[in-house]
Amino acid sequence: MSKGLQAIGMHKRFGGVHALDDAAISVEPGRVTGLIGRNGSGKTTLFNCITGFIVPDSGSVTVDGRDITGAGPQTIVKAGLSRTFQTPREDARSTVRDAVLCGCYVQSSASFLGALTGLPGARREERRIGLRADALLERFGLAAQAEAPVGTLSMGLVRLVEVARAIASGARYLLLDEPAAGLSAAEQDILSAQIRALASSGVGVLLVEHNFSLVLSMCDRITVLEFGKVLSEGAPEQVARDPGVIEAYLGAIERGDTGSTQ
Amino acid sequence: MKQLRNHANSAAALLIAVLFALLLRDPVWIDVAVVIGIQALIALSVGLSFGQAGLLSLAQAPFAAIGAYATGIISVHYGGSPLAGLAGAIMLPALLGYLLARLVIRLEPLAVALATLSLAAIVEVVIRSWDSVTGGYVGLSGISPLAWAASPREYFWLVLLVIVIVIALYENLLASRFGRALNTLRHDRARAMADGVPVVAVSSAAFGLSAAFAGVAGWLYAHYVSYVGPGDLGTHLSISVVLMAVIGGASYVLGPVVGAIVLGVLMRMLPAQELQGLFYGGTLILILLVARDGLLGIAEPWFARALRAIVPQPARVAPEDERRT
Amino acid sequence: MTSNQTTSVTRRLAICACLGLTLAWPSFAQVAPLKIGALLSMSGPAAVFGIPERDAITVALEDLNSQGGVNGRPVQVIFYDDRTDAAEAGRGVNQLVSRDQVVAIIGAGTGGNVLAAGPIAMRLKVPLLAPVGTIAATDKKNAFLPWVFRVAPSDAVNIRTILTDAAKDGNKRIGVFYQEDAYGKTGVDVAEQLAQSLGIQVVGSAPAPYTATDLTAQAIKLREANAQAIFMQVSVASLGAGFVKAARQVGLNVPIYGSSGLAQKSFVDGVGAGAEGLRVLSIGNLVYDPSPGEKKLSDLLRAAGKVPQGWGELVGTNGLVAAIAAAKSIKGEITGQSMRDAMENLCGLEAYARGKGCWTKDDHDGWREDALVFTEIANGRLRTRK
Amino acid sequence: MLLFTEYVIRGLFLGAMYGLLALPMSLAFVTVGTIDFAVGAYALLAAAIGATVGGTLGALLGLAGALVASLVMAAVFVLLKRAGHHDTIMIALSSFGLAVAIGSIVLASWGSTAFVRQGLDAVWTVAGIRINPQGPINLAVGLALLAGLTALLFGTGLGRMLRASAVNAQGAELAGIPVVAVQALIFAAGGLLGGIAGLLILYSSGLDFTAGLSLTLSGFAASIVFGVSNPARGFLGGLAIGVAEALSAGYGSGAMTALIPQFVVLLTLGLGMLGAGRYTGYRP
Repeated sequence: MSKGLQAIGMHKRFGGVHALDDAAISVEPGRVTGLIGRNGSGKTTLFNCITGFIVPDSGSVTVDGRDITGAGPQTIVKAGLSRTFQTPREDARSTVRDAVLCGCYVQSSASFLGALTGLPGARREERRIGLRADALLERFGLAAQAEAPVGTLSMGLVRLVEVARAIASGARYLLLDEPAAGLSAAEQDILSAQIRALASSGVGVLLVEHNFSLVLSMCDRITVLEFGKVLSEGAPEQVARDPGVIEAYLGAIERGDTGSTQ
Repeated sequence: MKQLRNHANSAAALLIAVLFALLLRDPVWIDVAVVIGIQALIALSVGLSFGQAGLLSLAQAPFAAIGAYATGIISVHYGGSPLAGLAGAIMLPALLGYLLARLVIRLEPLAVALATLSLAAIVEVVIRSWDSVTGGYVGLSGISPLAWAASPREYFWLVLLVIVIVIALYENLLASRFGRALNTLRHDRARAMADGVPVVAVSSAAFGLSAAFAGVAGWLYAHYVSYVGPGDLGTHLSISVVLMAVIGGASYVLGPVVGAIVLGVLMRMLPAQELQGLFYGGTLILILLVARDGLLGIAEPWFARALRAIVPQPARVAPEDERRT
Repeated sequence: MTSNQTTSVTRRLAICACLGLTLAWPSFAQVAPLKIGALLSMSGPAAVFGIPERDAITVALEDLNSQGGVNGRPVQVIFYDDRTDAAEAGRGVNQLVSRDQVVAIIGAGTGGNVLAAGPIAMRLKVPLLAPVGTIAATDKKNAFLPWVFRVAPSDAVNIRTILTDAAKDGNKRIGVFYQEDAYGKTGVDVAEQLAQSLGIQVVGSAPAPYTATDLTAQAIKLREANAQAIFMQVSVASLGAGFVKAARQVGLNVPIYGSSGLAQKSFVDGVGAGAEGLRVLSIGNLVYDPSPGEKKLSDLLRAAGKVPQGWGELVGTNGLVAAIAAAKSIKGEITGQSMRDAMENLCGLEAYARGKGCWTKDDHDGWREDALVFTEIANGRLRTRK
Repeated sequence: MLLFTEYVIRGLFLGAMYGLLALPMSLAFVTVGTIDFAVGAYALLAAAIGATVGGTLGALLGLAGALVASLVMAAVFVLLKRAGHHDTIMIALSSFGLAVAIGSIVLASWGSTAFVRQGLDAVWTVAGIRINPQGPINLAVGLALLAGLTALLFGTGLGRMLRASAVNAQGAELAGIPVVAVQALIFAAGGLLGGIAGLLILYSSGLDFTAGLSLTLSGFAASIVFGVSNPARGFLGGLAIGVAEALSAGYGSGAMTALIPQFVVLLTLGLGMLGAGRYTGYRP
């Protein structure tokens, strides 16, 4: 039970709104877990509570048995949890390689004064994370674009850069916030292949998605949120058959409320 | 090769400095150059805090004043050596800058600017009212000159040396994880947090460092002028150095230095007295209209081309699609 | 190619012509003008004084040159703007001496600037004629003291004169309103030092920055301190005028004394009708009731299209007249060193302003009480009190 | 207690001045997202002209002068936008250039003498406190302008356009709002508001050629201390700083007088955490 990322009994109120009401989710290493739900169902809030961008009112988050509830993002990243953003927040002018290097922040132990004075130790660290970034670029097929500004890349490649940047921290758990939003079908295929490859290398992936078919095709397990509560949880085919889910979620799709990007 | 690229700015600065130093003969221009050099150092501190970390500070001149007073007090009251003064001139502003940053860094940028402005006013009041230590309104006179840089020409060499060292440190920092973190958090703090950057600590450290740069400039000022008064390194200079950094190109390492030289020389060339401000303000608007990323922003493409022509590029494996054609 | 040749031919011709002129009138070289520097705050906050100083020096120079300059040798004044900035003042001394070769400098524009310029003047061996009241400018502690000569009454003299007058009228409880700078702070400090010996008491003091837009709080504070008279150590006209108005508004109806910094036309204009009887100590009374010397300067200024302001003009020309007098007294070569030496022996010097300048080896405060007059505001003018 | 009340009332009158200066600054911030550093210079120019000509005509000419100056700023703004500047700091810096230029023009044309005009001589005594009507007039003008501005911003179509362009310039452009023109209008309004403040200061206490920058900084501080989100907060900030200054001038001594308002600003910023959420992600 100690392996894995678990969030249990999560509560969060914004003013009078109960955004999370005893929500829970668990992510296992080497598996892709999907988190779905309608707009306002609380999935982004849960995501932000886990990654430390919001402090939950109550509940507990553990990574491989370590309690990280209420910790700041930097502690959580160090604990092995990395996230991406729904809308990419990359600096258009920075190069792809620099963006991935930025993700290596917690991988380096160079001190501020060491970096400032250019001590040999700091330079060694710098060389080491340089190699790490290059290896990641190679792995994600971004080596050719290493020196290109992020702003010149297609949306699909920007998503890949984001994933590479997130994993550069040495994360064992990767939390992706609607990574397929705005991608063409071909780009989605490349991305899901990379995510699957990551999972098979032992990384636990949490996918927040609107796109139900993508989640069904990619995920090993799925959690459905509704009004801040867990509506259903299980294997994709099991969830897809759940009458509550069909009523609340798939019904909504039939009504045209897909909201795949927003 | 890599090392040279990393330190291209300090190498260029060194080159320009040596050229300047060899060309300058007129004692008046040497004196002008010393003061421009000191202002360039403060402008560099703006480059670090504003250009890299996106924190607009209007307290850089007061940080320099703290540096100047630290060494002045050690020199005048205790007869201490300028080196002891240098330690004080670095530590005090750094500490104050760091603490202020810890307090206000969470605010939005304009509020940070206002907080620095308040700090500047507080520093000025303390300097004015602490008669027994700072000499109050009258100021501190009789600060000992540096024995090893007695003539203006020697002092000019010293200022150049300090600038080159500061630029080298600045580059070291930029090429490290902290430099990248600063650039990220200037662009988007949430992005930096997601990288695991302790945003408050890193920006505060950078702010403290930038204050220390300004403090060193103040140290140079105090030992050069041998007098420091409460009105000397004030808000006007704080604004001037921001202008210098922006005009030269705040995000470029050498931008603030270029801006300091351009504005400094401009101030000498413009007709003096009443209408000076008109020319100064007009020129400023003109430069802003013409040069978006500062003067270096204009020069960059041109410079990159020249550099490619001179320095052979490191062998690069052409990506597949290029090879095919 | 051709144009190059033309240039060089022209240049040669010009050189020949110059040589010819020099040979034809050998005296030409000898009457090269005597150069004096004027390092004034012509921009920045102290421009209030620097610009009248510059204007007066310019018109007085013409006048003095027409009277034969220094024993027939014309005097040239080279202006340098110190921008009310200490580093700039130091640089100004440097430039005036090493590039323009001046033998004396009128300046710098403020007390702080004198302190910054002093060491450089000492190193370059050129005397400063300081048109400032700041006490510290001629402090015995200053290593550069031998090179600084004050051409205005010092603040200590001003303040003592005012407080003595107040005490004479039986006002024992004095409130001080002062501006936040060296000039203002000196007012409180000196008043407190002198209080005992004059039998008065400083019951309250209220400072304000130059740019204060409302001074009623300061006036209330001094009213609550039960001051019997107010002494304003202020040189910023709008600040002085603002305080007087505020005092009348909050019911602080006691005699008000203004320091010599306020003897300016813009203060008198600004303070308006509520200020009848307000007493202002003044260096001369250039604007409203000039002495014969002041009248002459005032006429010169008006002829040049300038409106006399009343403070800077007098101290500025004191400096010019003193420099010329020192140069006249030198027998041999005129250098910064010989100028300095000559100044220490100048006494009984009369300029356009009232009072006689006198320096000795031990005392570099040239002008004293006899340069000052007490004035009262009456009908929007400063009336000299008899 | 009466004394305390008296100081507070004085502080409110003084604060009205800062609040007046804060109005154009927060207007520019709310709608363009930048700071117009030349506001103090508009005030100075209006006061200089008003003092020279005098009377109603002087006031009108002063306002016209300030308006011309702010039209220059509007033109510079349009040119900057055309040149592709979107960084608001650049716009702020060019307005600083204009402020320096205006200060210099005033110094060259009017010299270094102070501008002071005799206002109203009457004194009202209200509950033992003597008040010159100029103070209440300043406060009333400030409140009236504030009410007008608020009505304009939140009650009219133009106001909606203004706010929309500030929140999302691209979106507003797509919705057919001439964003740049609308924002240029804001800079011009800054001249009018700054000019009114300058004229009131001329009749209250007077000012000289150095005043431009310090007036701007006062307005800047006032507009930001409670958050720059709308003009009402800016005006309130001005009142707060005015009261803090009056109380510290009355009860403090020497250095304390100058320090207290600064500490008030720092504390408000440090504790108030205004706009904190926006820049620390969503983390409180």
